[in-house]
This record gives sequence, structure tokens and C-alpha cells, in this order.
Amino acid sequence: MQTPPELGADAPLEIAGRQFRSRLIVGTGKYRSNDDMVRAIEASGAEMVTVAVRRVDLDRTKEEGILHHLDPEHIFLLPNTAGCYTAEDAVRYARLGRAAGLSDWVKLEVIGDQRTLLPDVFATLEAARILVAEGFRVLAYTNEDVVTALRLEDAGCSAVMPLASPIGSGLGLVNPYFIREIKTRLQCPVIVDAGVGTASDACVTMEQGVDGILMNTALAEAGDPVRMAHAMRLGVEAGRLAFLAGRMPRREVAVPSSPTAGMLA
Amino acid sequence: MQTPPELGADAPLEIAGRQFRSRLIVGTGKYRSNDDMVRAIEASGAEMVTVAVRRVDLDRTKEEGILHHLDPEHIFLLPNTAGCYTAEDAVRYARLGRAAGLSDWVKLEVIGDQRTLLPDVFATLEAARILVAEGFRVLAYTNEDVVTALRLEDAGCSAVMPLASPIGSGLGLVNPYFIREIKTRLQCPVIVDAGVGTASDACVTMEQGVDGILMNTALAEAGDPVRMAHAMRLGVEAGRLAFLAGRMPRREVAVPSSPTAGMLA
Amino acid sequence: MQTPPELGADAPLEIAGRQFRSRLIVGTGKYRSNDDMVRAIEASGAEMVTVAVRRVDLDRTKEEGILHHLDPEHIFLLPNTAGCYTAEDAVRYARLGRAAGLSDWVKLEVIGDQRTLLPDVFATLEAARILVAEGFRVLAYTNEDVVTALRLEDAGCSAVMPLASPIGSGLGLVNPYFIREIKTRLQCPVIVDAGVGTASDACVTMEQGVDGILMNTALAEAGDPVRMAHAMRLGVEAGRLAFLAGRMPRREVAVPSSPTAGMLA
Amino acid sequence: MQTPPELGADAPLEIAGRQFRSRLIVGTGKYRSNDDMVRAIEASGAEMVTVAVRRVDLDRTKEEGILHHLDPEHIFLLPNTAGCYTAEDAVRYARLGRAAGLSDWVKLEVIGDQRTLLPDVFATLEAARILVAEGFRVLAYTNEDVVTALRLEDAGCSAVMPLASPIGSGLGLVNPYFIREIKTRLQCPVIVDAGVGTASDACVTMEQGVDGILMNTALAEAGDPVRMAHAMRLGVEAGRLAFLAGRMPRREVAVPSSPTAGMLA
Amino acid sequence: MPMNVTVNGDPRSFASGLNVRELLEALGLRPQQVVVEHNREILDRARYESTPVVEGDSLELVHFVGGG
Amino acid sequence: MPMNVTVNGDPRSFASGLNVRELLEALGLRPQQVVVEHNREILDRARYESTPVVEGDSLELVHFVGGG
Amino acid sequence: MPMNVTVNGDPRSFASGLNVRELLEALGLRPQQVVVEHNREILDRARYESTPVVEGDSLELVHFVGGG
Amino acid sequence: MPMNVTVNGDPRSFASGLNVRELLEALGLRPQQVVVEHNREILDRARYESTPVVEGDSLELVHFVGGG
Repeated sequence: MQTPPELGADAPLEIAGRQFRSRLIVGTGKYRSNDDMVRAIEASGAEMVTVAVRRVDLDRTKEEGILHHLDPEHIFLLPNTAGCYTAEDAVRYARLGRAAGLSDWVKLEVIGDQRTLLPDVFATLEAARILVAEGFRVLAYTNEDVVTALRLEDAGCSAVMPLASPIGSGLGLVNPYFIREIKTRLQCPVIVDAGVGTASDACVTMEQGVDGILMNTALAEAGDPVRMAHAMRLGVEAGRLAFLAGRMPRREVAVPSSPTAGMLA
Repeated sequence: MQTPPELGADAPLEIAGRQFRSRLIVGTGKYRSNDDMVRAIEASGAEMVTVAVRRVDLDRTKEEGILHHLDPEHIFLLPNTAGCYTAEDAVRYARLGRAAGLSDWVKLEVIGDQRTLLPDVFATLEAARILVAEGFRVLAYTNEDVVTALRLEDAGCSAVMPLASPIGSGLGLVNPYFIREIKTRLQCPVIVDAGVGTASDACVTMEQGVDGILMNTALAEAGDPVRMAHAMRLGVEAGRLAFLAGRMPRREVAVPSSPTAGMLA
Repeated sequence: MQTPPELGADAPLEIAGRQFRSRLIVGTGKYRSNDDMVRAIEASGAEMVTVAVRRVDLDRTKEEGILHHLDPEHIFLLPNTAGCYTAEDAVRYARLGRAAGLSDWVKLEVIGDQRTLLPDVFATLEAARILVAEGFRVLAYTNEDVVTALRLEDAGCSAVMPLASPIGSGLGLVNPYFIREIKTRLQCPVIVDAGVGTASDACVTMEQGVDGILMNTALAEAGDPVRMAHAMRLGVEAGRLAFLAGRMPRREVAVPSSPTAGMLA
Repeated sequence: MQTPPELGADAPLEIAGRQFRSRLIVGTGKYRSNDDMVRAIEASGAEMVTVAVRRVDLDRTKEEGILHHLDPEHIFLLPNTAGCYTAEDAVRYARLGRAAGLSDWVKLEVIGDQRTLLPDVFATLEAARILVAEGFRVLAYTNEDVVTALRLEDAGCSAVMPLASPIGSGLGLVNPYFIREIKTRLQCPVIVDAGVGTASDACVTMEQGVDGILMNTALAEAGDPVRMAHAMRLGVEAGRLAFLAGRMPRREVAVPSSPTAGMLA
Repeated sequence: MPMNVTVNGDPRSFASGLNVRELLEALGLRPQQVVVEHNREILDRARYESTPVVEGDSLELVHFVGGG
Repeated sequence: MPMNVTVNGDPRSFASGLNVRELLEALGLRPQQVVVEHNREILDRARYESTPVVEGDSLELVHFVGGG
Repeated sequence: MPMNVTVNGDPRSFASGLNVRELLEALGLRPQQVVVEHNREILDRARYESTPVVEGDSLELVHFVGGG
Repeated sequence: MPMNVTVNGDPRSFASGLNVRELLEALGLRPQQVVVEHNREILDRARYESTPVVEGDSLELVHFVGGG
């Protein structure tokens, strides 16, 4: 499907001075196979993927590292601090991620509750301040609270990433009001992170005007991750274009699509 | 955006023995200009458009006919019976549409109420039987009632077209249960007609498994009809692919996307 | 809880010249025990209950008849035609119900599909005309289609009973637009029948302005049918009062509840 | 309407050792007249109302004080810190409220954003710790974040009050998942504060299992505040009873309410 | 000598010469308890006594049960 | 001597003896542009030439316009 | 000779030597009606009588009003 | 004579006198493959060669894995 140039004409997503044509960022966890992951990422059109920092397994094959499957020359790797429950831990993981030498970017995630994986906004803000001071480009996972989002922006985050619903829940965009409010109030890019379950979730989320979406489970756990990745790519672009085009008004009274004049006698 | 072949691999939409690659059908009414209409149709990727049958205006310019703007060689024209309130009128308009010599297809629409433009299912079924007997290929606009939909299929309709919400309302898919039920129970193609307001409406509608969508106002009344048409094209394809791929399960408990093993001490 | 008189001041529900203080009508099927049923009906405050017409079981105890548990002197029994799939059958059951000598009222129900138990609107309209001609007071179960609802009113039905969602589904009010439209357009009482699952469903349904609600499964299958019956009684009254009171406007911008003036320096 | 004792049998709401039969708490702001306010409070059945602390107006009538209209002997007054944007201010207002000599209770509210009136969770937690240390009974207004809610409980709050939607918005319960999660995870009473617009909002909120609801605008801005107050009283009780009763399961396939056996031949 | 009658779909045999009221009694039913459809015709209670049941008749005996 | 004909609901007068094709021409319409309903009967294009229009006839001239 | 005091943000002048209770009276307020913050310190009612108001003092006089 | 070192949480023993690069080799890891945290300090790759591992040291050897 060729996109007529004047239609695709949407400013690229710019985060911390780096430009991305794709507004879809995907995770690399939980795929049934590395082959599924690689093909799904390709089908998604994503130019940035998140990766986790973990111990090398000294007893298993050496093939497990993600760098055996993804080439940092071709796709931008965004290390995350997933699994951290304190600011101190998150800072430690961020530094280890940066030490790999790929970039000074980090997806900051400080979890406050194991059952919902909701962020600890107190520790997230604390860690964000430390990391920004150390020169990191911080993309901060947070909840749908606009007050916290504004604080994270003030702390110097390069992007703020509110959730649509809990990580891995697939419940979609539960609170469009707050997401829209966050987008309206912040200057920095707003990337919705977590909760998107299917293409229409991605589409309606982009229609709120946000700058992009990050997802993982919706692809990894789809019946056909590659096909769903392609669906998500189209859903994100569809939502973005619909937002830019401006939707028709909703009304509870019907309006005919064909002329009422010129009817036969 | 190139669609990798194996991904686009979706059976074409087949109605009455005719195949369509696009699952989006658009109306030609209410555009601000004919140029908007032509460019929006092109951007939508639609291969079939609906047209109305009306009196020639003997006093105004002769340019108003739709055939001055659309070439039946390149796009399939589907005459409708919009504006008819009785089976007799609908049959009369269908015959006039066929007499134009393009095809024996008709989008049957018998309105039962001026305020909601909801169909008169009694007259629609009666007209469908007459038209099928006369050799028409009948695509019947109806409400979300599965019983009526089954009767229309039994009457020999080539496609059944339940509404998402009232014509021109932009309220989107109000009753996904009933639309899903209609799709599950019918053998013939199910095209959702009317009510879609924005790309995510189209996407979520296709995710119910229906065969296609017909829309008009969502394009004609969008701030930028051409851009919205492109959004709808992507939204329809995204929803179709997501349906084929199979979405992840919804759950109210979060599930981490990064490994819980391999954390540092 | 005493209702201050001026608050309870709501016109009684009037159907076919008969007045009811309660706007809740309940079914008598599927309770775990007759005792549950009797106590739930009492807790619901209902003044009218539906009953089915079935063969006497010649081999089992004679105690099964509903009249052994409910006194027609104290509660109005409304015979239904549940289980009928043709106009002819429905008329037959209606006549049998009337022959019991309690009243000439009937809850007309002609099912068109076994899986969804959605009405056959064609047969329902046909049966309604026959029964009205025979002097029955017809309360007709139908779908959310306003066109059909208007036809049933024209046919002389004493009340029209659109569904909230399928019988026994507990999905609640799926299409508030259409139910509101039906209420706005009809002169006769509109009683929402089927689909209500919990008290908030009943409340939001009454807030659409309808005249009453008929339910059965929501009570019979509740963990505690008696307590749920009381909840439904309050929910129906709450929704009715809220409708009469007129709700505050919805707005996406917050408005303080405390004065902004008079703050300390 | 008399509630049969065994039905009303619900443990009273207990906050900081004080028991309330009513689970509805109402605000005293924004009524068209003091008479409306007094009658609405009475109709609501509330036993606790919130009040604000403001400067005496030295130039206007002395009648404006709320104590001229409400008798602390008959209704429990809960001073709030509405309008405060810092922990320091909130503490100052709380102390002034306590100095009035009615109780050591305070509804803690520290606003973080003027447009949404969303709480500043950072300052709220800080103020909560100070006030608890000073012996206050703190009922803390917060957002739907379970992590913050748990911190407020750990800080010694007597009740945690998450919002349904922004103050004065009337958008109702936007995120039932998070409210349910907060109720499930906390030991202390959970009172939903702000956002409820009509009786069904109150009903569905109570059905999530929370301990009570605080509202103001929904009454003050209703067409008939007194009638709406009565509707809210019933809606809250209906939702509570439905929660205790346990609702029927939702299902997408219909289930008949009348016996399928015993049909005529 | 018995006669065969269909009652509620089942073949049953009764002594010949019964009227509807007697048949109901034979089945242990009180007239006011049931509505009788006799050969597809609803039978008024007043006519139970005067209506004979003959070989091959079909009767439906119905009443109200719980339903929604 | 003119004749009166109703075209698309409006009374119009034409010279007598016209056939449908000529009437269309008189109205500045090309045959392939329109569908003609002549006294409630759809008229095949092949018959425009051979079909006379007479006093009191009613014609509907329709075509496709934008619609949904 | 008068003294200048700030009350609820506004500059006001009173006769010198007043105590808080007298100042409230001068403003037409009954002590039990208000809570007094004297130079940013909440003042217990028992101390109104014994607390002098002096030039340059700042007082906040507050009470409860309707609020949510 | 061997030395005991904690690597990724597990006690391991190596020949004494190894530097970090040698320890990685002993574990079959290529330096550019991993990031090394040596006694809680991140170790720059340039210093693997010059950094001795001694009895009781604790090392964390990490890399990127799939995550969301």
C-alpha cells in the first residue's frame, strides 16, 4: 500500500533531538521465539525497541543476548529499568545500560506494586532527577496523573510515558480524559506505554493526540505476532492521521448522506 | 509503506461473485467539493462507491452528474435507494439505477423513521424479495437485529449491511455483541453501514470479524476528508489484520514484559 | 428509610388504565426455591410479576403451580408467551393464559432466534394485531428498534418493552441512545425488558426516562436474590428520581466545590 | 419505603472509631440557596458533611457562616483544606479547622493543578504525615493510583479518598479497575471522592465494593438538588446492597427465564 | 371398555363415557387449577361437566408456572 | 401548436410530435446521460427514437448524484 | 492615638491598647464565631482577653463556609 | 592456589592473579559482550586488563535481554 506523499506528510516524532518516522515503539520480551520477535519488529515498522538489563547466564548457551538478534546499527535500542522497585536500583540499572556504550538513553521504570506493576511516582521522580543530572536522556514510565507528568517534565525528562492500563493487561485506553490532558499540558513528547491490547486500542490512543505508543505484550501474546505487529503499525498511523484530519462531530440525530432534493413524484 | 506480501495475505472480499481487495466502501455525498470527493475516494483505496438516483436538474449546469467525476471503468458504482420510505419506492429507484446500464447491483435502503433514518425492516424485507426475484444483487441496509439479518439472507440478499449507529451520527459501534452475532450467524458477507465516525471506530468494527465497512459522513465531514480517508483505509486494514492475528487476552492483573529472573543482587 | 412525601411525589406508572406505584416488574422463573422467589418479590416491591403457561405435570407433585405460592389478590399476574416461535403459538398461549380468568393482559413474546432469544419482530407485530383485536391488553417484548416500537404502538399495544440486552445475559443497557429515542417517540408506556444485570444497570436505565423495568435473571441468579431484589427496588427508584431531578452537566474541566475567595494570605 | 431489618443488615461505615449508618457524605458548597443546601443534605441522609475554612467577610452580613445553617450537634462537620496548593498551606488550614473546636478530623486536599484540580500526591503525602503526627484524623483526597493510596494508608490516614473523575466534572467512575484495586488492597475505609454526576454513577461506584462516596456538585448543580439528593441516597444504598448480594454472571449467550419443558404440542 | 385419549402429549386410557370434569378428577386435578384445551379448543370451565371425552380426543391441561 | 408535458414534476410545453430523443435534445440532455421514466415506465434507450411524447405525458429524467 | 493592624489582608486602624476580644467586638464579631490566627499563630479562645493587639500586628479571622 | 570470587551471585573459585579480562575469558565471555560491575562499581572496558580480581571480590556481569 503506497502512501501518497502529501498524506504521509506528518512531522517526524522527535525525542531528545533524535527523529523517528515511526510512532510505534515495541518491546522485545515474551515472544515465543527470537524469530517471532525479529519478524514482528520488522512488521511493526518500529525504529526503536526496548531491552532489559540482566545478568549473563554463565551456565546456559551464550546465544541468549538480544544483540545476537538485533543490530544496533539498524534499530535503536532503549535500555529499560524494568523490575526495579527503588530509585537506587533504577539508577544502577540505567548506568549499567549506558555502560554498554550504545547511547545515554534510558526508559525509566520504578515499580511501586507487584500486582499492578503501577509506577512508584515518588521514586520515579527522584530517579529521574538523578539520571537527568548525570546526563541521561530519560523517558519516564508513569501513571495517568497530569500533576506527576508535569513534575517529570520539569525534572528534565525527554519524554513522559503514561500508561493506557496496567502492563500486560490489554485493557486498552481506560482514561482518555487524563491522557488527553497530559498531552495538552506537556511540551515534551508524550508516549503512551503499556495496556494496549489490539489495533483499535492503538488507534484510539493516537486519536487523543499523543506522540507515540510503546507496546510489547499485545504483539508477543497475539495469536500471530507478526500479523498483529503489522496491524499495530497501521493502527498507529490510522489514529495519527485521523487526529490530524479532525473527526466529524458526534450527534444523536441522524443526517442523510444522499440529497433529500430531487426525489421523484 | 510497503506491505510485506505474506502479511497482506487476506482473502479478498467477495460479494455476488465479484472480488474486492479493499474492504472499505465509501459514499459520494456531502463533500464540500467534487475535488474533495474524488481525492478522498482515491485516498480511501475504495473500489466501490455508492451513488444516489435523483432527477436531473433541468435548470442548473449539466455538470452535476456524478459520472462527470467518477469513471465506472475504474471504480464500481453501487446505486442506492436512499430516501425511500416504502418498498414500492425502493423498487422503483432500484430499477432506475439498473436502467443506467452499469450493473444489476443495488444498495437497498428503506427508511422507517426520518429522525433516526433507521430502516423499516418490514418494507426492506419485502423489497428485498421483489428485487432478488427480478435478478438484482441486493446489498441490504438493516439494523443490528440478527433475526432480521437472517431473514434478509434467506431472502437471497448478496450482502447484509447492519448499522454501527445511525446514519451520519458518528457514534461508532454501539452494539458490538449484536454485530458479532450477525457475522457469526450469516453465511453471506456482512458489511457494517453507517455510524462510523473516526478511524478507531472503523478499526474496532473490523475487529469484530465483519467483512467490510461502508461510510460517507465520516469522510465528507472530516476537517481534512482526504487525510481522514487515508486514515480510514489504514484503520480498516489494521482492524482486519488484528482480527486475523487474534488479540492477546484481557486481564485485570498485570504481567511484566521483562524477565523477572537475572536481577542483580 | 422514610421517603419524604414531596420526594416520592412521582406520578404512578399507568398501563392500560391500571396504576402501579412500583416501576419494577419481576419474573418468577429460575429461583433456587419458591421461598427465595416469594421473598425476593416482596423485597423488590413489585406489584406485577410475569408467569409462564405450561402443561400440568401429571406425574409430579401438584404443588408446582405458581398459584400455590403467589396470591393473585395481592400481586398482579402477567401471563407471558415465552417460548413461542410463531405468531400462532403466541396467540394460543395468550388465549390459554386469559382462560385462567385472572385478566386479559399478556406479555407478548415471539422469539426469532434460539441463541439470542431476540424477538421475531415480524411475528410479534402480527400476533399483537390479532391479540389487540381479541381485546387483549398487550405488553410487547421487542428489540431496540424505534421503527418496530412505533408499529407496535400503532397496533394498539398497551406497553412496548424493548430489551436492554439479551434475555438472561446481564450485559446491561447496551444502547441507551435507541432506548431514549423509543421513550421520546412513543406515547404508550415503555418498559425495558431483559438484560439488566445489577442495580446500576437498573438505575442507568431508568435515568433514560423509561417508565419501568422488567427483570428476572438478575434476581434469580444473584448470590442473594432477596438482597438483590431490594437493591433493584432502590436502584429503580434512584434512577427515576435522578431522571426527574435532572442531572448536572458533564464537563471535562474541573470546577471547585469550595469558594476560591476568602483564602488566607 | 421501609427497609426490612434483615436487608438493611449491613455493618455501619466506621472511620477512626466513629460509626455512620449512611455511606454518603456530601459537600456544602455551590448550592443556589442555603435552604436548598439544608433540604438536600436532609434528603441525602448524610451524617457527615464537608465544610471549608475561609476568612470572615468583615464587610458583608454576618449570616454567611455555615454554622448558622447546620447544627454540629446533628450533623458531623468535616473541615477540608480545599484550595490549598502546598503541604504547608494544607497544614495551616487543617489547624485552623481544628481550632474551631468541633473535632480533630480533616479532609486533606492538596491540589496540584488548577485546571483539573487533581491532587499533588507528593505534597498530600507530606501533609498527611505531619497532620497524623499532630493527632489529626486524616481523610485524604487522592487520585486512582493504588501505590499512592497504600502510602497514604501507611502514613496513618483514617480513610483514603480516591477520585472517580475530576472534581465537579460529573464524568462518573472512569477507572473502575483501579478503584476496585485500591479497595481490595487497603485495610482502611475507601471513600470515593469527586466526579460522581448522577445516581447511577453512585450506584456503580458502590458496586465496586468501596465503603462510601463523597459528592457535592452532583447535588448542588442538579435541576432539583433535593430530589437528586434523595436519588443519590437510594443509589448509594442500591449499589451497596447489590455488592453485598453478588451480581449474576455476564454472558453473551441468552438464557430463557421461563421453562423450556412443558410446551404444548 | 376403555378409551384412548392423548393428554399433554401422552397416550392414556380411561373408562369410556367420562366428561372433562371426571377426567380431571381421575387425574387428581381440581377444575379451577387448570385450563383445558380440548381438541385444540379452549374449554370454558362451565362446560367441563357437559363435555364428553371420546376415543381419540386430545387434551392439553395447562396452568401457570414460574417464568420471566 | 404546442403540447403540455410534465417533466420532473414541472409542467413544460413543447412543439407537438416530438419523440423522447428529441425532447431530451430540446432540454439539452444527451441520451446516454439520463434514465427516462415515461408515464411511470422505464424506457429503454433503444426506444427513445421510436417513442413519441404526447399531450399530458409525464416524464422523469434521472441520473446518478453523490450519495451514501 | 490609633494603631494600624492588618486584618484578613486589609489594613485597618483601631484605638491603641485593644486586646483580641475587644478587637473582635470592635468588628462586630462574637469570639465563638471565629478562629483567630494572630501573627501566624493560632490563638486559643481562652487567650483572646489576655492577648494585646499592637501596631503592625497581622490577624486572620476565619470560620467555616460551604465547601466540598 | 585458588581465590574465591562471587560472580552474578554465585561463589566461584579461580586461579589467583587474574585480571577482569582474564576472568571473562575463563568464563568463556568476550569483553564487548558484557558490562562488568566490579564490587558495585561499573568498570570501563578499557580497564578490564589493568584491573586485578582478588579474593572476595564481587562481580556482576550483565548484558541486554528481551524486555518491554
